[in-house]
Order: sequence, then C-alpha cells, then structure tokens
Amino acid sequence: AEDAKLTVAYFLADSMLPALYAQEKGYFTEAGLDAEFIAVQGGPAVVSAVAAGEADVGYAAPVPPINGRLNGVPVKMFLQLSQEVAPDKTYTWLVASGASGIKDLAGVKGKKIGFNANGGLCELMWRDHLATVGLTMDDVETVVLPFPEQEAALEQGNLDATCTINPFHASMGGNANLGAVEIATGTLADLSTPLMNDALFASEDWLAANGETAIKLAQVMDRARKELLADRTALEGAAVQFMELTPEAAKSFSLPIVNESMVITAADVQRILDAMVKTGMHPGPLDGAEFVSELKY
Amino acid sequence: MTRQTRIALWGLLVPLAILALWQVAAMLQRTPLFPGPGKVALAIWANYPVILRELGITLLRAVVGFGLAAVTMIPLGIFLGRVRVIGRVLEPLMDMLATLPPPAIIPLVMLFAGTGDGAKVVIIAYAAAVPLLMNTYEASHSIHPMLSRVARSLHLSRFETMRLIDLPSSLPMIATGARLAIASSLLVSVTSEMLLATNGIGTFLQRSQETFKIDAGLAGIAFISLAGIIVNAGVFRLEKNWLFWHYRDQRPAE
Amino acid sequence: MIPGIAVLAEKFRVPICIALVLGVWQIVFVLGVVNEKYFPSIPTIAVAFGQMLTDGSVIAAWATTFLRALIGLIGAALLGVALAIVSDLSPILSRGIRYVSDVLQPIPPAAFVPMAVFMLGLGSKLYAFVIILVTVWPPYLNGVAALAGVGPVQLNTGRMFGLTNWGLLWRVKLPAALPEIFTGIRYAATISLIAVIVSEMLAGRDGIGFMIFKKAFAMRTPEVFGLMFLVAINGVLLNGLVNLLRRGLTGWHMRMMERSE
Amino acid sequence: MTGILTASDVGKSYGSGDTRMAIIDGLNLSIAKGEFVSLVGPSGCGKTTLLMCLSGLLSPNLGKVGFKGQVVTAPPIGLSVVFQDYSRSLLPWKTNLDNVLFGMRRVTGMDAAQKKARALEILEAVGLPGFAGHYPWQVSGGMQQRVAIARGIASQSELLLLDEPLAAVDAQTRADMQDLLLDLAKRFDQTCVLVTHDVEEAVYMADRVLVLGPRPTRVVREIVVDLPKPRDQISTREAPAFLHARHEVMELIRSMRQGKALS
Amino acid sequence: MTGILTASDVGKSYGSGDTRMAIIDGLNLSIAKGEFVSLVGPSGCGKTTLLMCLSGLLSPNLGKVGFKGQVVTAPPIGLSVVFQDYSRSLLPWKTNLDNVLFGMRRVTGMDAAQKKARALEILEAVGLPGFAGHYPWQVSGGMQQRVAIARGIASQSELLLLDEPLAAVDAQTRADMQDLLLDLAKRFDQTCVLVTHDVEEAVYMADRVLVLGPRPTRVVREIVVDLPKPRDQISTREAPAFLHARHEVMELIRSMRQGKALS
Ligand SMILES: Nc1ncnc2c1ncn2[C@@H]1O[C@H](COP(=O)(O)OP(=O)(O)OP(=O)(O)O)[C@@H](O)[C@H]1O
Ligand SMILES: Nc1ncnc2c1ncn2[C@@H]1O[C@H](COP(=O)(O)OP(=O)(O)OP(=O)(O)O)[C@@H](O)[C@H]1O
Ligand SMILES: [Mg+2]
Ligand SMILES: [Mg+2]
Repeated sequence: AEDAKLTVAYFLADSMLPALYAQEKGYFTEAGLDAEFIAVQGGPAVVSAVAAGEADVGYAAPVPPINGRLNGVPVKMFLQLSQEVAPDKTYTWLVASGASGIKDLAGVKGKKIGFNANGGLCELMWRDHLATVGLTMDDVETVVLPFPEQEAALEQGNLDATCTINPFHASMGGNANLGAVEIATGTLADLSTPLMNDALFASEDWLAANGETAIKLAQVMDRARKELLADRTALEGAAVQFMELTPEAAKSFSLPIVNESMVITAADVQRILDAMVKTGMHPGPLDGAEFVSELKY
Repeated sequence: MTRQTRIALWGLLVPLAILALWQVAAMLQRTPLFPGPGKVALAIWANYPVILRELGITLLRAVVGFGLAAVTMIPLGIFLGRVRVIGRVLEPLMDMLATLPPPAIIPLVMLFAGTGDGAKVVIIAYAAAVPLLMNTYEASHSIHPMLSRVARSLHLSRFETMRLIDLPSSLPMIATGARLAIASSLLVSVTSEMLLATNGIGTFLQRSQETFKIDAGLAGIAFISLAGIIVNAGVFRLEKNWLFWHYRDQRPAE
Repeated sequence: MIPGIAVLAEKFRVPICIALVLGVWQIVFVLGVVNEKYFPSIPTIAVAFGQMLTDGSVIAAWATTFLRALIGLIGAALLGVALAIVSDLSPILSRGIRYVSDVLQPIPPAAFVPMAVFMLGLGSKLYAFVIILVTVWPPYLNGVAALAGVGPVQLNTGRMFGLTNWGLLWRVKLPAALPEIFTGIRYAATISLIAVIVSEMLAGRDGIGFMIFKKAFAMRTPEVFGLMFLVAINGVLLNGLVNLLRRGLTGWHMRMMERSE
Repeated sequence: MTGILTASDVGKSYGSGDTRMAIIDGLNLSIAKGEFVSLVGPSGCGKTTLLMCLSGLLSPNLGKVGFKGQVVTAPPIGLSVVFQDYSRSLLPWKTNLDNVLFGMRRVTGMDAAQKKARALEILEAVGLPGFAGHYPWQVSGGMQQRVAIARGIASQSELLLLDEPLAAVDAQTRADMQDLLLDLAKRFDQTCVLVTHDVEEAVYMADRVLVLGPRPTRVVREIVVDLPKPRDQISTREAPAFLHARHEVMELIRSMRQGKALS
Repeated sequence: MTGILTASDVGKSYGSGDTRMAIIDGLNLSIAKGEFVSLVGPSGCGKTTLLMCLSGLLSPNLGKVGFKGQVVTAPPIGLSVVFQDYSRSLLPWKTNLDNVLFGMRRVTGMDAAQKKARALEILEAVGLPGFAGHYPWQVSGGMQQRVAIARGIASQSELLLLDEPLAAVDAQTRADMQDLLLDLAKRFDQTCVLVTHDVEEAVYMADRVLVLGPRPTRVVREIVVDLPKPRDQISTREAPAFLHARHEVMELIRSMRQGKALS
C-alpha cells in the first residue's frame, strides 16, 4: 500500500531531536509513513497549523494546545516526549543577572522579567514560582522576548530576570560578565513527581481516523529515543545536525527524558490545569480528561 | 452630489466586496482561528477601551520614528542626489542596509538601544528611512537639467539649490515615499511590539494570538488600519495643497 | 585627478560599500561597547561563514531564498503596476484600491498568518501571500503618482496621433512614468527579500531565513551575522538585476540625466 | 456654415468662480478645404487655446467646432497639431526618427519599411539628415522644432494646425521650411491653420489672415491675401498686395498693444 | 584680450569616441563693457552651447572664457542668462512674481518690500500686469517667455546673456520689449549678448552683430552697426546703415543654408 502521509508542525526544541533523527534515518518510511516536518515560530502557530489541517500532528509545550482547546480548537494531546522532576531533571530555569541584585524569588518584585511567549510554559512557570513568595504578575514588569535574545538583554540591563531553557541556560552560566543567579528551576514549584513538559497533539477528527498512524509515529519515536539514549555519538551528531549546536556544546547535551513511556494520562494534564487555575491564567474549573487521548503503542 | 463624492462612494464598493469575500470565507472555515468581519466587529466593541489605550502608545512611537526618518532622510536623499558621485558610490550601501529584515536587526538594535521605547523608535525610523531615502534620492537624481542650470546661473549655493530647487521639485516623489514610509512605520511599530513585547497594539495582538483570540487581535489591527486611513487622507490633503502645481500643471485644463 | 578618482570610486562602488560596512562594524567591535559574544568581530564572522560555505548548506539556502525573492518581486511588480494602471483608467476603481491599500499597508504580515494558514497552508502559497502583501505597494504607489504626473503636452501629443485611452497609457504614460515606477520597484526589491526571510522564519524548512532562525536558537551568533551580511549582499545583487532591466527600459532617461554637468 | 473646419460662437474660459477668466468669446470662423489660413494676435490672447479647441483637445464651454461636417468632441482622424511647446511634445524616450514614425501611426497603405524610408526623407527635408538616431534632448531647440514639424507633416493629415512652428529656427531655414510647407500643402491638397507672430510669415504663407483681438479673443479682422501661388521668397515679399496686407495686419496689432515702458 | 567678456580659442564637443561631435571649434570673441552684441547663426550651429560656455554653465574642452579679467569656471556673479527653453526654466511651484523675485536673490540694497515693488514694476513693464499671482503654467508661451525676461532683468546683472528671448511673442510686444531691453541696458550700463534668429532684431538691437558659422561653429563675420542710440522702431529700421547691415547678415546666413526640398 502507499505510505500514509504525516505532516508534523513543530516548535524547535531538544526533545524533538529523536523525530528529526528518525526522519533522517528513514525510520518513518520503514514504518510506512511519508512524514514531513515543518518548523513553525511558536506554539500557538503550531496549533493554528493543526487546526487548519495543514499539519496532522503538532508538537509544542502543553499550554498552547490547552489554550487552543479552551478557545474552541478541538485538539487533544496524545504523547509526551519529556518530563521534569526534582531535583536534577529540570529543564527550565529562572535566572537573574548579577547586576540586578536579585538573589531569590522574592527579590523579583518590581523588576523587569522576561519570558518567550504569552500563555506558554514560561508564563505558567513565573506565575507558579512567584505565587510561592506571594507575588503575582502585577508585581513585576514583563517583557516578551525570544529565547536567543534574552542573555544579551540580561547583560545589557534590559531584563533583570528571565525564564530560560537550554542551551541558553548553559550559556548564561558560563558568562562571567553576566554573573547569573539561578533563582528557581522547574516549570512548577512542586516537582516531586514527573511533570509533562511538552506534547504531541492532533485534532479529535484526525485522531479518530488515524489511530494506526499515531501508533506508528509513537513506535518510530520510541525506537529513535532508545537508540539515541544508547548511542552518545549518534546523539551528539544529531544535536549538531539538527540543532546547529557546536560540537563542543553537543558534548554536554542530553535528551530531557525522565519517563521511558510517552503515554499521557488525564492526571498529567490535570496538574498543569490546576496550576493554571491557581495562578489565575484561567478561571477554571477544568477537567484533564477532556484534553487527552490516551494512546497505547 | 459632486463628482468627487460619487467617486468616493462607488469606490467604497471595492473594500466592501473584499469584506464580503472575507465573511464568506470565514463562514466556510467555522473556526475561532478564522474570524469574519462580523466577529471582529464584535471584538472591537468588547475590547475598544484597552485597544484605544494601547493604540496611543503604538501611534506615538510610529510618529516619532517617522519624524526622525523624515528630518534626516529627506535632506540626506537630496544631498546624495545632488552630489552625484557620492550618491552613485553609496547606492549599494543603501541596498545593503535596506534589505536587512527588521526581525533580524531587532536583536542587534537591542544591544545598543535596549528593549524600551528607544529601541523601537530606532527600528521604526530605520524602516521608514528606506522608502523616504530612496524616493528622495531618485527624485533629486532626476531633476531636469534645466533647473540645475537656472540654479547655477542665479548663483545659488549648493545648500540653497538643495533647499530651493531640489526639495520642491522632488516633493511629488517624496510624497509617495512618505506614504510608503508612514505605512511601514505603523507596520514596524506593531511588529517591534510583537517581537519585543511590552505594550502597545502589537503586544495586544501577540497576546491575542497566543491565547487564540484572533478576533480581538484583528480588532486591534483594525484600529491601526483606521489610523492609516486617516493619516493618508491627511497626506492626500497636503498633496492637494502643496503639489497642485505638479498635478494641475500636468492635467489638460478642462 | 579628481574626476579620475570619482570614476574609479564608481567602478568599485560595491567593494567600497562592503568595506565601509565591515569597517564600521569592526570599529564598533574594537570600541568594545558590547560583549563580543553578541557582537563578534569581522574575522570571527568570516571564519564562521567560511565554515558554513564549506559544508555547502549555505549555497542551497541562498539559492532558495534568492529565487523566492526574485519571483516574489516579479509578481509584486507586475501586480503593483497593474493596479496602478487600473487606477489610472478608472477613478472609481482607483479610489477603491486606494482604500484597500490604506487599510492593508500598515498591517504586519504576522497578523494574518494564523488566518492565512487556513486559506493557504504552510507552503509556498503562504510565502507568496506574505511576499506579495508587503511588496506590491511601492510599485503601485509610485506607479499611480507617476502616471498621474505625465505632462499635458505629452498626453495631447498622444491623443492627437490617434491613441485611445489604452494606447495613450501604453505608449505615452507608461514610458514616461517608467523611471519613477522603477524607484518603486527598486524599493520593492529590498522588501521582497525581507518578506522572504520573514516568511521563512514564520514557517520554514529551508532558506536563509530558516537558517538564521535555527542558528539563533543554537546561539551561533557569528553565523547569524554572517548570514545577515549575505542577505545584505543579496540586496545589492537583486538590485543589480533590477538595474539591468531598468537600463534596458529607461536607458534614455539615465542618459538624459547624465547630460548636465 | 460650410468649410472643412468651422467654429461657431465658440467660448472658452479657464478657472471658475472668482478666478474665472474668459479666453475666447463668441468666436466664429470657417476654413475651406485646401485653404491656408494664418492666425495672428497679441501674446496671450488665446491662440493656443483656440487651436486646442479646434483640434478637439479642449472642449469649448460654449458653441461648436465642426470638422468635415461633424461636431468635434475628441481629436478627429485626419487632423494633426504641431504644438507650440515643441520641447515637451517630443517623446524623450524615442529617437527623432521614432518620433516622426509615431506621427505616422494612422497612415495607411505603407508598410513599416516604407514608412521608415518616408520618415527619413522628411527628416532630411527639414534639414536634419544624420540626426534620425539622436534623441530630441540631444539636439538644439530649432532642431527639435523641426522634428515636431516633420512629425506633423508625416501624419499626412488633411488638416494641419501649426502653433508657432518656426519660432526657433534661423531666417534661412525658416524660409526653406515655409516653402516646404506650402509645397506639401499644395501637393497633398492639405488645409493648414498657422499661428505665427511673424506678420510677414503670416501673409507670405496665407490665402487669408485672421487677426484675433485681445483676450477674450475673437476674430477682429479677416484679410484676404490676393497673391498668386506658388509664392516666391523674393518676388512675393516685394509685391504691393503683400506689403499692403502686411501693413494692415501690423497696424491692427499695434493698436492692440499691451505693456508700457518701465519707469 | 580686453573686454568684460572674452573667449579665446574655445572648443567644445558632445559625446565621446565614435559619437563625438564637435560643436564649437576655435572660437574667439571679446565684448566690451556696455556693448550690445547680437549673435546669429544657423539653427543647431552651437549658439546655445556657446552661451552656456560663456556663462560658465558648461566648461569648454579647449580654450578659455574670461569675465572681468577672471577665467570663468562656474557662473560668475554679475552675469545672468535668459534661457531658450523658457517653459522649463521657470519654477512651476512659484508664481510669476516669486519667479521674478527668485532672480533678485543676489540683489543687494533693497529690502523685501522694495524688491517686491520692483518685481511688480518689471512684470508690468513686460506687459504682464495682473498676472503676478498666476503660475507659469497658467499663462501662455509668450507670457512665460516674458516672465523669464523679467527674471533676467530683475537680477540687475552687469552682463545679460539672452537666448532667443523674444521668439514667442507677437510683433508689437516684441518691439516694445526690444526698446525696454535697450533702455535698461543703457540706463544701467549693462552689457548684453543676444542670440536671435530675427536678423532685423539682431541689427536693431546691436552695436555689433557676430555671425556664427555652421557646426562646428566660430565667428565668421563681425558687422559693426553704425547707427546712433537710442534707436527708434521706425526711423532706425529705415536707415541705410540698418538696411545695409541687415542685407549683409542675410546674405551670409543664406549662404550657409542646410536642408533641401522634399522630393
Ligand atoms: N546633449 C547633447 N548631446 C549631443 N549633441 C548635442 C547635445 N546638445 C546639443 N547637441 C548638439 O549640439 C549642436 C548645437 O546645439 P545648440 O543647442 O548649441 O544649437 P543652437 O545654435 O542653439 O541651435 P538653435 O538655434 O536651434 O537653438 C546641435 O547640433 C546638437 O545636435
Ligand atoms: N491652465 C491655465 N489656467 C488659467 N489660465 C490659463 C491657463 N492656460 C492659459 N491660460 C490663460 O489663457 C490665456 C490665453 O493663453 P494661450 O496660451 O491660448 O495664449 P496664446 O494666444 O497662445 O499666447 P502666446 O502667443 O503667448 O502663445 C492667457 O492669458 C493665459 O493666462
Ligand atoms: Mg500660444
Ligand atoms: Mg539654441
């Protein structure tokens, strides 16, 4: 039979690496999928692409598809690629510059804070962490700035603190001029159990009609993840090829994977929804089951 | 009804037809990500206080940026057009600088000017500078040689020639450049707010898109367009008052 | 002596301008206003660019982007001039088109993208839409003004020798307006490149815009600036093409203007 | 009225309201086929405006213009104008030859090569051999004017309206051009209306001289030039009828003088 | 050489290489202070080009132009030009009055009101009272030409170079303007160089007529007009010396004829 078509719109992030690697290696073709990957600027654009039927599957942080669904775009999440868990497997940080004088979360009051997009994980992160010291977004000044520009903004004093990810976090750490201070880590303050950090999602209709394709996708992803986790050279090669890392930077690169399983449950989403409601990003109440299509692969 | 108003009213059919097409397309799509003009109108009603507040910020920056570009680029364009050698030699430089996309230079500008109003105004001025400079340069480059002779035979200094001959005879083309520059300063004002979001309509639009309230975003944009229409009507008026000699000169007298 | 230098300078104007840009950049670098990490020196950029060249990806990306910009420019120029012509023939359509242009011009393409994705997808149609949407205006506006500015004696001459409205447009107004229209096309050439880069950043899989986006995300600043210089050179290249055409079509005007001393 | 070209009660004004200025007021004329008529009148009286009205390039506010029995509303076929503002009436993007060929657009019965040969012949006749490939802005004022005349001639129109066509050429060339025009008019049974400030020229060329009054203008006198054709630059100008007509026109124009000496 | 304006061995050509065309070749002239000199020559011979070289607007390829003992490289102060292409030489965004005032920018010793009064006076003298507020494109060709003359006069230059300044005005106005120019030249001890195609005019106005040869041009004959000043439109033109000079110029020009009849 002819290969099933599969278009994936994605927001460039390290947990997508296995997919790009699998594409390069021809694993999708082997599985009978004719896959195509399109990079899109920002999670919301990924949701638009999926809603328009221009992409079958989207990859983004969980908040954009959640927001999309809340606003009438019928998408459901069916796989998660990475998770965070305390203490050492966290992939998001709140960092302040030395010059800002900020030493801890409480010091952020009245300062200029940055994040990469409205209504994204970074906003949730700021809200959740600030709530632990009794601050809200009204107590700070916000600037939305793409990740790559944040370090310079911190150093030039245009930002006092920001939400960042790798490789930018690592770069800030190595910048002596910046004197970066890490004031928090992890998307939510409470990370005693693994928290989903991203999601593959699709429209309800597509999922209903293409369960087979979704499973094949999961299987290919699984294969690629395992291969990369096992083979350091392959991983570094992929990081250089697809993420344009320098070979040196690739040496310290690792995939943000905690759970071997990629299955999403209603409970996974519910944690995020609760945090959104608690921090005022949404009035609530919200039911996690609505947002998920559990996929057994 | 005068001929002018008749033309104006019949002319309205064109945008109305486009609105109708848009509405039909929106009804076929049936998704909140593709609102029709009706939904946008409702969103205007729901959001106008916020929009108006943000609009002021956006417009102010656009005006300052445009003004900065106008006072520097019109004289510069005339200078380069008149002092031909320098102009010709620097032409590729204009092309190089003009081609840099604002999203690509924003990080660069930020290094020197920060993320605040200063940076945005600089970027807006940069975007407005290009059409103003090019049109002024080309206009003063192609002034009929006869006028240069008049200027020289009246012993005008270089500066006087630029002010009294080159500037007025370039005005018609400068006006076209100004129209383009006004549009691009509004556009870049919004874009810079989307990329270095702090406040203004661009930020409002960005936030609306990120939370999938496309109709609200477009409502904000509708106001930008309205501002565009009003400013352009003003330019049209000025053209009629200042450039009648160019256009009336040209039209066969009735 | 002096004229000799002038002629020489004009002959080598492209290298001179490039040297000027690089020189100013290097001076700013040496002054050390900003951290070298964000504002690398010219040699660093050159080395990074050289490395990109050796693996060949840049050439392909460049070709893709340049071709897109060229096609976009041709489309936008034809459409813009066509709109100007229609405006010249009918006062009502002229007014109508002006309303539309006043409304559309100040809107950033990014505002349309979520909607445009529904109509046009993520592929070449979206690119074409974004490019045309921002690039048509200069040829259109310059065209309208230039056509309206054709002198009465020339118009009368055309009418006298039996030209219909259409013939008048084609044989008198358009040739007379062409020099000014080319000013618009020249500006359009630069915008079309910008629009291509921006759309490659918005939804991309190839081209220089996508490459800049990816390099920026990997914090490879020297490469990013190297690519930006490449974009700038593209502007000169594209304009060189426009100038060739312009010389062919309005060479008389250029020579007429060179006549005065 | 009969005649190939007629104007009845023509009125024309510029501007409106307060700035309205009447230029032509109640003007009548009729020109017969094959006739050569000169128009003279003070500077600014409205001669150019009249020619524009006669050619259908302007529409009069009042009255009617007729060409071959039809009311003129747009430039009719078979009528050409040589404009006063010659330097602007030549198309700068065309060479002199192409400008002349432009005037032959409506000429039928010739193929492209024949037209070109004819155009070159005419350019030579007006004294511009070797300038066919030049652009109008590469030749002198008088040469431009001759290109414009060449274009008018090339159009082979039944009616030629000439607005000061020889103002910028030297005396000898002028005499040659006069004879050329007369010769062609006769050979092709062309009707000509010539506006000129040179009274001698007006009389020398014409079967009839119409003197126009000051603005708002109309025909104030018609002087029939009773001299045989073909004319001769020496003998005609010495003929008593010539001197008489010349004197009469001169006197009339003198009586309409404007301006006054600078104190 | 002495004289307020001198040209020695002036050569000028247009174009280069194959298309190079010599326009002026080895031309010498010297004009004394207060003198009125007419230049005549066939159309296209290089008169305009010569005036441009004399005024410093073009630089000759060979030889030197001197004004008041200084080599001319750019238009010197104290020298004004009235251009042949009058319609393009007026600034369309300025009214006629403002165009004249524009010519008075270098005039000293008058305040703005005085200048304006003077400009209005000059406009009236050239026969344009009531057209001060019009724009050049709102008046006829002959009127434009007079505005250009008014601008030249208003500049109060010691040396006035006039390139066919009266080509587009009627006979009577022309006579008036001639007398006006002569009168002003005398009163302000102005030196004038007049290019004209009207041989009568050339002789009537001048102390000396220089006849230029065909391209490449130089002075082929100098004719001193031995007539008293002030001149008179009637008696001067009947004087034998006038007729004699006129005849001589005519003959010369005739001998340089170009063109030939259309077969
Ligand atoms: N830009 C140019 N390029 C080439 N040749 C030119 C140019 N301008 C003028 N010429 C040539 O120079 C010659 C002299 O021109 P010029 O205008 O000086 O003549 P003129 O004596 O003033 O003629 P006229 O009495 O007709 O005004 C002409 O034969 C013309 O062809
Ligand atoms: N566009 C215009 N607007 C207003 N008035 C005008 C316009 N064009 C011409 N006129 C007026 O019309 C009158 C006649 O102009 P026209 O050009 O017909 O004169 P003319 O007889 O051809 O003069 P000349 O012999 O000087 O060429 C002039 O007094 C002029 O002021
Ligand atoms: Mg006239
Ligand atoms: Mg001349």
